[in-house]
Amino acid sequence: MLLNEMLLLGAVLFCIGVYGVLARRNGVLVLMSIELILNAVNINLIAFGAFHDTVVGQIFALFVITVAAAEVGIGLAIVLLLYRNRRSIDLDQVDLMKG
Amino acid sequence: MTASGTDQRQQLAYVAAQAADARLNVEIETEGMTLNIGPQHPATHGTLRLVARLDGEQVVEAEPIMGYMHRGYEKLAEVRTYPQITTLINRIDWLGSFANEVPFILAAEKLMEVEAPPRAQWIRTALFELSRIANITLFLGDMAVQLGAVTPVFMAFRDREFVLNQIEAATGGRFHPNFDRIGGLKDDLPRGWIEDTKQAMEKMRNFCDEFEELVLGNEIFQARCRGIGIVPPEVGLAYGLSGANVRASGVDWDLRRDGQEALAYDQIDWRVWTHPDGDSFARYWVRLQETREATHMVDQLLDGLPPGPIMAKVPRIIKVPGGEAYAATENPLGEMGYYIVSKGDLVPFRVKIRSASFSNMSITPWLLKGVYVPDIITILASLYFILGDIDR
Amino acid sequence: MGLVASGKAPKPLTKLLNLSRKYSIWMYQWGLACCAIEMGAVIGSPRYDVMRLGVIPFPASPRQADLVVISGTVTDKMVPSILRLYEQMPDPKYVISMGSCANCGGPYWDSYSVTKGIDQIIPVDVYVPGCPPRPEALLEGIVLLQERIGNEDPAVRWKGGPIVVD
Amino acid sequence: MSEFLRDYLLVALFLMLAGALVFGMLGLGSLLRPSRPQPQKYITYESGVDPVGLGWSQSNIRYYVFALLFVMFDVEAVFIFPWATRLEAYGTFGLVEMAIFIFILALGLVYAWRKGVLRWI
Amino acid sequence: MSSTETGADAEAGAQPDRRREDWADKMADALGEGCLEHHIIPGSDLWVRVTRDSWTGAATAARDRLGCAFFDWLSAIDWLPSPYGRDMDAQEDNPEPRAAGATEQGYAGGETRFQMVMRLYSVTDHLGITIKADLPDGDLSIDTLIPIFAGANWHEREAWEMFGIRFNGHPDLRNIYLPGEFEGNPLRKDFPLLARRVKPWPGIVDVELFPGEEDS
Amino acid sequence: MTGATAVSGLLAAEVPYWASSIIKLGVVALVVPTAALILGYVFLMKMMSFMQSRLGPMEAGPYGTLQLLADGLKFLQKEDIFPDKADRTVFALAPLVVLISTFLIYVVIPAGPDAVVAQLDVGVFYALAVSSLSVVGILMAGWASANKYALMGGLRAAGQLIAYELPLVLAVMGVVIQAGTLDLQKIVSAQATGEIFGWGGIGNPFILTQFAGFFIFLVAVQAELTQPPFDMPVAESEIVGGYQVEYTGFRFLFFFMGEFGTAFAFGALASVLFLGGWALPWGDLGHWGFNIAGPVIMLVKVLAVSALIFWFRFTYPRLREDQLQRLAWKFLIPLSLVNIVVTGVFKVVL
Amino acid sequence: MIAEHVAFGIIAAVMVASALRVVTTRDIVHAALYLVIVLAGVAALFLLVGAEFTGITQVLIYIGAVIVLFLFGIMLTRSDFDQDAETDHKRKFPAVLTALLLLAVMIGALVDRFEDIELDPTPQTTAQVSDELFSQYIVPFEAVSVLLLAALIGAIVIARREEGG
Repeated sequence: MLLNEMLLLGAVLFCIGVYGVLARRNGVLVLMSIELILNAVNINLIAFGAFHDTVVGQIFALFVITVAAAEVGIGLAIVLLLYRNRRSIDLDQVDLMKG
Repeated sequence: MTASGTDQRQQLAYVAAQAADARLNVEIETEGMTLNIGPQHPATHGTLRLVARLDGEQVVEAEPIMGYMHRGYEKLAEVRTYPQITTLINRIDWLGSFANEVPFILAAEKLMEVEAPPRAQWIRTALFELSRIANITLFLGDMAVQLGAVTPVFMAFRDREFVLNQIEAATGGRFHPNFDRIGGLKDDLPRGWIEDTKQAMEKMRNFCDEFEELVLGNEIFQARCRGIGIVPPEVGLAYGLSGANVRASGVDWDLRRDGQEALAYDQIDWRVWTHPDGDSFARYWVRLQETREATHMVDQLLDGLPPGPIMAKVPRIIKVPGGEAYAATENPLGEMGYYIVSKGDLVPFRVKIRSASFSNMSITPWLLKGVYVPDIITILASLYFILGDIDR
Repeated sequence: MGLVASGKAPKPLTKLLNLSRKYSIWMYQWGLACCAIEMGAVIGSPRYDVMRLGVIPFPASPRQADLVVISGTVTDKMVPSILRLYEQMPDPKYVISMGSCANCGGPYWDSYSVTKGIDQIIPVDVYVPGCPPRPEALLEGIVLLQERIGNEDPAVRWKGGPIVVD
Repeated sequence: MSEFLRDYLLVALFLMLAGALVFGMLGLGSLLRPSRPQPQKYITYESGVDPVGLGWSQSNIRYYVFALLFVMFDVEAVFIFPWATRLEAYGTFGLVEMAIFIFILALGLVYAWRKGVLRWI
Repeated sequence: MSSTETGADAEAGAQPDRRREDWADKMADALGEGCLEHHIIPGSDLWVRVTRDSWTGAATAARDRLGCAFFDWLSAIDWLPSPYGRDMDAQEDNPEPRAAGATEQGYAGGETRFQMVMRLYSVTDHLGITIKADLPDGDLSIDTLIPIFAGANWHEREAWEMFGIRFNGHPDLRNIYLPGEFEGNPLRKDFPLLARRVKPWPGIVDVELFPGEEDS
Repeated sequence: MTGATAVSGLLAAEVPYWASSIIKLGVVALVVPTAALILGYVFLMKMMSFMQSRLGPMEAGPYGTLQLLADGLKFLQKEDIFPDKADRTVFALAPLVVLISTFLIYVVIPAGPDAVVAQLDVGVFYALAVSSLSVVGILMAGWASANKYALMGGLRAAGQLIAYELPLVLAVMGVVIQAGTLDLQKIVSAQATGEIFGWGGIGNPFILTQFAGFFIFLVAVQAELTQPPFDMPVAESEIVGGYQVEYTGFRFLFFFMGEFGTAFAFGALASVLFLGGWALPWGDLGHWGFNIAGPVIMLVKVLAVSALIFWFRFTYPRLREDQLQRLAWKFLIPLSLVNIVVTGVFKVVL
Repeated sequence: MIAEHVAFGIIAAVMVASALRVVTTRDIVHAALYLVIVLAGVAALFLLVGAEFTGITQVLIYIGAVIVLFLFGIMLTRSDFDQDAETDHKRKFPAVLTALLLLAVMIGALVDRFEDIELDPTPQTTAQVSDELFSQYIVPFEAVSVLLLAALIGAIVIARREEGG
């Protein structure tokens, strides 16, 4: 397939992810949207890796996957903590700054 | 009451009304989860229902709901003659049927002031112990199957047949002998029975050895049972726990040894097993030892069987003189007693049945507080109840 | 949809279907009282071994069961649950009523809390008499049930229609 | 199409095969099976009584902690796999690198252990 | 009503009987006015009747002074003669009370229709005691024993269901066996068994011969 | 032309891709249910019965061999019930996900030099990855049933599957280090041609050098299959079958097929990784005959491994949730990490 | 090459559709399951361009582990089977606008940049990945272990406080 196709698909997924982050107020769903964004990035990495015929793309993708896993782990832990404390995972209601 | 003759619609209306009651009596609405275990659930030996409020997998509160097997024995006993009652009370603890008859007959004998001849007492005791073996064997297998090991229960069923054969050979009833009579027994033992029974006892001893190794010796079984469901002796007694359940808590009390009923226990050599731990493992252990002990007792009883009649002189139509009497024996499940109030009629005026499982189970709300769901099963299984014995 | 339900299934097919149901009866254990132990013996004791006949006593949930053996005393308090769990079994389903209590109330015929016969609530295919019936009696009941399954018309059974005894 | 992609096309075909099996069998079954609605047939099974209080308790955080541990170690395993295939080529250098890697992650396990997270409270 | 015993048993049983008397004295001592009457059948049992107000006191005393740590059971007795003529030799089916007021109580006496019975046991002395208390006809209620013996909970629920006796202070007095809307208290003597009212019991029609007994 | 050469010619001939694909699809479509049937019959029905001194099914077919076929046909006739509260789509798709996971494992399992669906460079890695898919299916089933037992079972199952996925993955690592490849075919040949400290009499079945790995693998497989002593998620005496509780008819059977199909697949994986797979240490690995003999050899080995798995199943009581987590995290995983390092050291030093 | 293009088309279409469902569906569990489809699609794309190892890793880590984490998270934060929290934001419209603008910019930047460059689907083997990782990227590799450790400890600390409180 064309490099362009891949990159465009990545862009579309990225934008969908951005929409999700902005529009959703459920913490878990926001994290899912972030996963979409990271996967869009991965697609680009792999596409460029294949384009340049190097495995560096894969290596970076692996690192991104690792980071994503860590991010989800911590993120969900925070969401769970919010839930325990507030009985809600609605991010709009969480104004930690306001106290 | 579903009297015969009501039409279909009435039936359905009736069922609908009953369904309303099947709902939880106590409305609990917290954020915890309420879980119904039973009335139809593999862990409840039939029809106990356990309503457990859970926090995660931890039990906040558990309450048994009974009565799914309530048949109204005490009321029915008031409209049946004494010999008819023994037919009925066989079915209270259906695993050790013969053992149910004995305390009732003993109570009635107390009131009538008759005593069975020695031979009858010895045979009674032997059959009593046989029903104990038949009963507890199944517990030994069942507890294993509740903990997930499928094979032992099959072995229990297999070897239990040897005992049932002997009970059947002597009494004619595989399950519900109805063999005990006021003043003695229905029949003498058949020829060759003693030798066969001794062979069966040999097999049961093998069975006990096998289980000691296969189940008690299993690391996973120990891990699942040790320290689970600990009953302190004083709490157990306050809740009315009896039998192996308190002996596993270190209470050295056995009605066979300590009771004053007319049975042959004081004339043979045996010991009472206790265990200091009071946990599920101890209960299993004590029961296993008692089963083995019972096989030795049966051997001794059969060796020392005195000759003589098996029936004392009693009138053909039994009218029990007025009075009150309570007789209790150490049944497989614990203390079982009958409090008979007689007014000199063919039927008892009032029969209070003290069944072991009812009291044994009354500790469950206390015991289950704070345990984890898998341990519910262990504790229920190790307390060993029989629904008929709870609900009567 | 529902070739068999419409009754248009060819004869050899219904024969085959009957055979499969006949030899694969997953039995939902409903032990209520004394009879439950004899049912347990039928399942568990090598002397009786109901699995020989193709009766598999595995399912713990009614959703996977074909046969329910109501074994023992049915009380008025229990009846709603029995009705519900019976209905929760998927069709085609069969019922064996085991023991006098389930058949008609048995020794508790005059009790205030015992239902006199489970057939007032759910349709029963085979009655096994006895108090409790010996394991052999239950085995015979199962063989009778298998005979009936082998000869029945699925179209009728699919509708859950009344059971015709001939 | 390259040999490589052909192999994975087979994987995709197998995926569809499983789907075909499921839908085929269920389709076949729909010809045979009855459908007989009964009033209580579709009620959730709960040992024969009405299901009460559908609430599921949220305090089962330990499931989550274990899942988290799993994710971390799964990621670790992913890095070990390529290393394992090429260890012979890397020799002692690779061994030391991986030993450090495993050691650092094992620290996490030890930490969790010491903190009592593995106790399933 | 006294039990006659054969020689050997009498000697063996004498020791427990002395203890029973001792127990009866202790109970009388602990409860004072509250202890009404006691009755001992040698070699069999000890009955003590207390007033309704001393019911919990009696349980405490038995537990603390007599060492009866084992709660055996608790129930009630309805002393009303059965109004339905259910004696097995009676053929009539008579819904009227046969002899109103002719209630005769058992051991240790009694005055009213309903009587509470409780049995406690000492696992060290291997002796039991049966404690009774009368309930006035108008007010079927008595204090709960749960604070003293936790195991009384279910027994009291059973008594509530079967006799309609209210236990003051019981946290959870619900039916234990019967469905919630069940009407009546089955163990009261005036509760009819409907199945029997449809077809009366035929009475004794067959007598079984005991072994060795000749048919005369 | 003799028969043998005809067969060899047939096998050696370049079969068109589409034709070989169809053959492979057909074979596996038959193998998975058949594998489930064989394991179900031999072990679940007969071995269990014999261990309990019973006979097991005897009526359907000779010695009850057709019992499971009868079961299958019967389940086809069972009503398909969706509980009112269930999430219909997810409820319907959950068995599919589990079955997909089972099917995909079979893709890489070799049964002969050419008797393999796809020889992937990342073979083992792939097999482990797709086997972890079933967790999602189980969680779907548990959640969609809207039943407390099911949800509890689903969560427990997922918790257990992931806990034992790790030992499974890590146990394989030792083999990978020794063979130096992820490709299952190469692992087979590495065992057939390998040497144990210079002695190549029986090749080097990794069970000998990787005994700890084999042990961990088997225990983990047992847990992955949610079999006793690790059957807490489906504990009948407790949560009535767990996530399967609301499933009827064929949908339930899919779970059953998934379980036994996966058992067979894991048995096959174990025999490939540790017992030398389809090969025999003496013999030309490239010989076409292995395409015929290989499956038979595999079957024997798989049955042997399964016998071990099922033997445990019928003997042990089940572990409690905390106990099995403890076993995984405090024993198996540290042990397998140590195993990796030790194997690595040996590999580098020797 | 045609087949690959067709495959790409199908996969891309399914992925975009599923991704849209992820961010629009009201049922969180459904969202997670749609996410599974997107992730599987990504894995398929990786395989399609020959990134075998990363593709399988995607399946193992994302579908086998991260999704499980998500599902646990969802099930532990939902109190009821049939009650769904309001998931959509009031400011839906600005979000759409932002996303569309972003998309427009990206498409504008990309659309004619790499015209007709065909990607080479020659598989890159695990060994190649490994060699690169253990030579060029050894420091990041070790850093990963520290990152994972940090994440682990962080999550445990959070969870611990949970247990205490």
